[in-house]
Amino acid sequence: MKKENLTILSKENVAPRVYKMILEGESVKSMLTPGQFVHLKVGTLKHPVLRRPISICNVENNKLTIIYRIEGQGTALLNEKNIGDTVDTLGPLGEGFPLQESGKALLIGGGVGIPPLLYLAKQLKAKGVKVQAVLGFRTAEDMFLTEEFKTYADVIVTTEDGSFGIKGFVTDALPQTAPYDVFYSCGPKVMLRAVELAAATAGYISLEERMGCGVGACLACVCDKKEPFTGKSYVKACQDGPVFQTGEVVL
Amino acid sequence: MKKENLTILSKENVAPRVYKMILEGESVKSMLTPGQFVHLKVGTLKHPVLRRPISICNVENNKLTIIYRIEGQGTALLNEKNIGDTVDTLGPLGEGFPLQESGKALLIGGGVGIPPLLYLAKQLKAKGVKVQAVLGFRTAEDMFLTEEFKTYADVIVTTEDGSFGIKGFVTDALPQTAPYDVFYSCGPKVMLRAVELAAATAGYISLEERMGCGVGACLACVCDKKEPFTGKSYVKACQDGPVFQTGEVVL
Amino acid sequence: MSRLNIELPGLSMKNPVMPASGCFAFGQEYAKFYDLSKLGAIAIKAATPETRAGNKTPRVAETESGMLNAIGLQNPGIDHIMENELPWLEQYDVPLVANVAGKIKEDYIEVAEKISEAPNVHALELNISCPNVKEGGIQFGSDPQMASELTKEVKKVSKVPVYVKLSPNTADIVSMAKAVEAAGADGLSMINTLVGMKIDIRTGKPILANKTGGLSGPAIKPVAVRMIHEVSQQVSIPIIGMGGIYTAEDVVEFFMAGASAVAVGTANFSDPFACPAIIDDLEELLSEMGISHISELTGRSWKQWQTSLS
Amino acid sequence: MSRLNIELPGLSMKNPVMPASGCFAFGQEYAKFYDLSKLGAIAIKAATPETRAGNKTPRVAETESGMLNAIGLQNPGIDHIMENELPWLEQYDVPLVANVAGKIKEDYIEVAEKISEAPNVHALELNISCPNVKEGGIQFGSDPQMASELTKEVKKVSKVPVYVKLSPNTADIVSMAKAVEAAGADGLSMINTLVGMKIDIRTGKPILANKTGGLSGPAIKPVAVRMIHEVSQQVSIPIIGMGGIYTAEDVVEFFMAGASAVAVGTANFSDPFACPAIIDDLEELLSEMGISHISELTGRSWKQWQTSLS
Ligand SMILES: Cc1cc2nc3c(=O)[nH]c(=O)nc-3n(C[C@H](O)[C@H](O)[C@H](O)COP(=O)(O)OP(=O)(O)OC[C@H]3O[C@@H](n4cnc5c(N)ncnc54)[C@H](O)[C@@H]3O)c2cc1C
Ligand SMILES: Cc1cc2nc3c(=O)[nH]c(=O)nc-3n(C[C@H](O)[C@H](O)[C@H](O)COP(=O)(O)OP(=O)(O)OC[C@H]3O[C@@H](n4cnc5c(N)ncnc54)[C@H](O)[C@@H]3O)c2cc1C
Ligand SMILES: Cc1cc2nc3c(=O)[nH]c(=O)nc-3n(C[C@H](O)[C@H](O)[C@H](O)COP(=O)(O)O)c2cc1C
Ligand SMILES: Cc1cc2nc3c(=O)[nH]c(=O)nc-3n(C[C@H](O)[C@H](O)[C@H](O)COP(=O)(O)O)c2cc1C
Ligand code: FES
Ligand code: FES
Repeated sequence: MKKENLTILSKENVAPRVYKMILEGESVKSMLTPGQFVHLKVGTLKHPVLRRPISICNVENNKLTIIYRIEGQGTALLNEKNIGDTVDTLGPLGEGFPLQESGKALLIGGGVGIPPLLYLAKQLKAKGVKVQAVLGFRTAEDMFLTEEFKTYADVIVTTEDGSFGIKGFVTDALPQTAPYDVFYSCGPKVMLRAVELAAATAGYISLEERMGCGVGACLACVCDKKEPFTGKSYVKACQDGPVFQTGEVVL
Repeated sequence: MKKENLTILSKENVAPRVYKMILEGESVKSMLTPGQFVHLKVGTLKHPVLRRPISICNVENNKLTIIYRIEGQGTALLNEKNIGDTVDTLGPLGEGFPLQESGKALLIGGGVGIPPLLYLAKQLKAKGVKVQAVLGFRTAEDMFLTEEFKTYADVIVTTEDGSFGIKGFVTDALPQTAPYDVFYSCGPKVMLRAVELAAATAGYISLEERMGCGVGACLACVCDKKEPFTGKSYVKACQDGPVFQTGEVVL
Repeated sequence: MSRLNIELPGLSMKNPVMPASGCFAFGQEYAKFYDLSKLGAIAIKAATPETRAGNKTPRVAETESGMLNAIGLQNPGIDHIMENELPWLEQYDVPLVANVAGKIKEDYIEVAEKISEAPNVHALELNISCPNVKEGGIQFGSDPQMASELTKEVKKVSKVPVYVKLSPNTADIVSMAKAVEAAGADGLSMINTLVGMKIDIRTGKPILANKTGGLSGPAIKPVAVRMIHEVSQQVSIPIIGMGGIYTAEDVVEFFMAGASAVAVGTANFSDPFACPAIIDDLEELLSEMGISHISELTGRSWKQWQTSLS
Repeated sequence: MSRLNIELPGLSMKNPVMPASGCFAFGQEYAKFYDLSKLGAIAIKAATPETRAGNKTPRVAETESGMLNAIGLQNPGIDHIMENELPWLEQYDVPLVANVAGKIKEDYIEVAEKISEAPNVHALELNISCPNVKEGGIQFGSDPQMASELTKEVKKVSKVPVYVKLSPNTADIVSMAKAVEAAGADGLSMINTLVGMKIDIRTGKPILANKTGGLSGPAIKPVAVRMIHEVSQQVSIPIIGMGGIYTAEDVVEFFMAGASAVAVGTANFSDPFACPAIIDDLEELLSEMGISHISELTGRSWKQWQTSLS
């Protein structure tokens, strides 16, 4: 957990409003666990006031890859930066995905929930785990990272309009993925709920909560734990998460 | 008076914290009068909220030169822009310097009050007026535009610490400038007051008032007219000025 | 533009967007940029009985996402305004909202009576919330009883509907709103500026000559939205919403909070075309949202709706 | 750091900078970034008698140069705090300011009595201004009479000096300040957050589950500076100033307005090193300004000074 001005090495438009950026710096070397995130400060000192959480998509030595979609002011300001500029980066933050040691893992990602699963796929494959990935997009045009995933995983793509791969949502692809020993999922809450219901096994999900501090101090990002309580009745997405076991928190 | 996104053609550091920028666009063709200014919007739509007034330093066809010193957030944001970026520019605004038609004009500028006098010197010289310029800086290091002035004027430099030219303030150079038929001055208020007192003739001064709208609507920039009233008891620096005749407004 | 036209007491507006009082003078400056007939209405600069010179300069200071102003109700006085400014505005097809200010009750009554006679003044806006003049009406704006009495008196003499402009510098804006509604106000304008100060650390003194000033701009938008949300649920007269509006999205937010029209102030300074740009964008935004008329959005954040958005 | 050390009732501080209550939890998270002994003090998260779960999420929303929060006083309750959080903080050489909240008078008394016994709690901060809980003390914060009674009761049981944290959501902050001073308050903390709201126009609903939230950050700084400027001229107890402090320059501005110490809230979120960075910069800034001790700056904007700045 360090704060460093990382230098932008490259920036590439990979889909409408979606960009891939490679950043370089010492602190990247400590970004070891997939599912963790970085918290980025853009704009001027006092504006906008909050950092923006973005998942670690890949790490190679001191180079960090992130993929972001322009949603509002923060991501737009990030995207105004050019190669050679720096980005004030706090990270790695949170608890990432626990790694399965063997067998088969199913990775299920939707939209900008997909990036953290790439780093996960890479590490799982390195451990000898068989990886299958279901990647959901709205339409064929929106697709990104699918090629990169093929290095580590058997890839199934779904598109809502059927313009590529299976027509429908990620859950529509699940029937043809079984059996698997664990699943890992990241995407919008409504997708996670559907995945948790449809999945054949227990697994891990990564939540997108609105954050303040990103380090556990402001209590902005709490999630209720499901009964029975195992101690505290709430967890913080930024510190205890963003990855949780299925059944751990109320979605 | 137009609003246009001018394109940055060049940016050059001409003294500590002082930059010269050349901007290009159609509306520049209407920037005909020295002493007028442009009102620049930097940052994001809502932040910072106010435009920044900057003098027209030179115009050639559709190319505008400005010279700015980094003072605070606005000028810092302007300076973050690079060649090829655009600057939201409103102008030309205000009433500029009335041009003397013959004889000798004395131009007296201090610090970032100097830029508008360059465009003035150029136009006066074109009319056949003899131009002498007194340019005041804190120290030799801070000097800028002195070479450009030499094309149009006989130049005297003053520095507060005597590291170049005459030691002291611009007023310390005035004794060796007489006789002249009119003077034109731009710089901090305290300098303008001293100049008005020391000058041998009537002349024109350009004021730096804090502005809101820059177009005459908000009444932020009013100056009191000196008695006897010649109608309204106040004038607006952005619309009736920034140039006033000596004796017209209370400094 | 059938999605945008609205009817408020006294005001038949082509669209719900007007420049806010004090941010548009009497229109002459912005008429150089665009045709003022494009606007839903114009809230003109505050008028007082006598010519007012206003405060000393500096009168504005920038703050983070906002600005402080202490103009001090500078205006040429009601008679000059009636003779010069209002007739000039008659060339445009746009109703005026006349902002009325004063020191004492009689001032308001005098200005209200006179200015409401002008053919293009379709409504009054009682400014009981100017924070920048010791006797600028703020005393009326912080006491529901006084505000109520003033409203009654002005209603007696005004030939046009009366909107009361509320101050956000209060613990209980709802009581104030209810008091002036009970006194006969036809509508509310909210919010005026929050009182603030900025100190120049090089001199150790407040930047504004008046020391304090009114904070406007995006910084205060959350306060405005909250107050309109609270008040609109407690009164049945319409609210003209303002405070940091810069975009069509902001207009929609104010409507959802409970506004029935909006005023744009500080945004005019960063973009002289702010009002016409917002009007054009609003038409488009409503079409994207599938909203057939903007009035459907009023109070959407607290009303129960048959059809939900998205 | 002899320029920076200050003495306030109960608080011997190495420097005048403390993290603001609710923005630093109980220190554990920021202890991972730097040594907490560097801080002048720490204002810990509000404590209530019972465990509080707080509000539903979303609890924060960003606004222009500010943020809204509606955490809802989530805290593990006084007993847990006394047993776990405070002892952990004893390893640091830093006095604590314990923020005390409750629903009814008895809650405040219970918490104040217990927490003021803790060896490292050197002062209490009575939170009568939390806007995010219906019964979070805001009723005390808007009525000088109630605030005064509460202050008296708490003073009776507290073993350490009591600061009262004032709400900016009022027309008359001076009356409130005078009332609690007369009731025996040893100091004031100001300001808490302004009540605001942000609506998501895609859903038509307020973003915060609690609907309204407290506005903090640079957006509110002008309001804080103005209120401290007003109050400091009318009371003789010291003021801990807060509201949008991000830099050493901001600290100087608050001192000039009338503060004797400051708290940093929202800035911690954009930079976890905000407090130590401000402390280092402040030392340097004062040296540049030729100020031999920061206390010389308190009230400089309204006091007459022998020697003027610059
Ligand atoms: C742990 C985590 C990892 C994420 N990883 C990625 C990623 O790899 N790529 C990517 O494109 N996006 C990712 N997101 C979502 C991303 O943080 C938001 O899209 C981004 O914050 C939007 O900021 P903005 O200023 O563009 O939008 P605005 O709408 O202007 O933001 C306003 C505020 O809302 C917050 N906010 C808005 N949308 C979200 C959201 N979906 N989740 C959390 N906060 C939000 C912002 O952080 C900001 O505080 C992640 C979110 C979380 C919590
Ligand atoms: C008619 C006119 C012409 C000018 N021409 C030039 C020029 O050619 N080159 C140049 O370097 N500077 C010029 N200035 C001064 C320039 O406008 C300020 O330096 C600049 O606005 C500072 O902005 P900032 O955000 O960097 O500083 P900040 O201090 O952060 O600005 C805060 C606010 O104060 C205002 N402000 C601060 N200083 C001044 C000032 N001296 N005059 C007016 N407003 C001020 C800003 O516009 C802004 O609204 C001119 C000013 C005027 C009025
Ligand atoms: C420079 C300036 C002058 C103003 N003058 C007046 C005025 O004369 N009468 C009035 O009722 N409000 C006045 N206001 C307040 C605005 O009408 C408006 O209520 C406030 O600025 C909030 O809107 P905004 O954030 O869009 O600017 C003034 C505001 C500014 C910035
Ligand atoms: C997330 C958050 C939680 C807060 N919790 C508390 C609290 O528990 N008790 C309290 O007195 N103030 C609380 N506050 C208010 C701050 O202490 C401070 O008064 C306010 O945020 C203004 O300072 P700032 O602009 O520097 O943040 C909280 C503020 C924030 C942003
Ligand atoms: S974001 Fe602050 S506790 Fe999680
Ligand atoms: S700056 Fe608005 S009137 Fe001059």
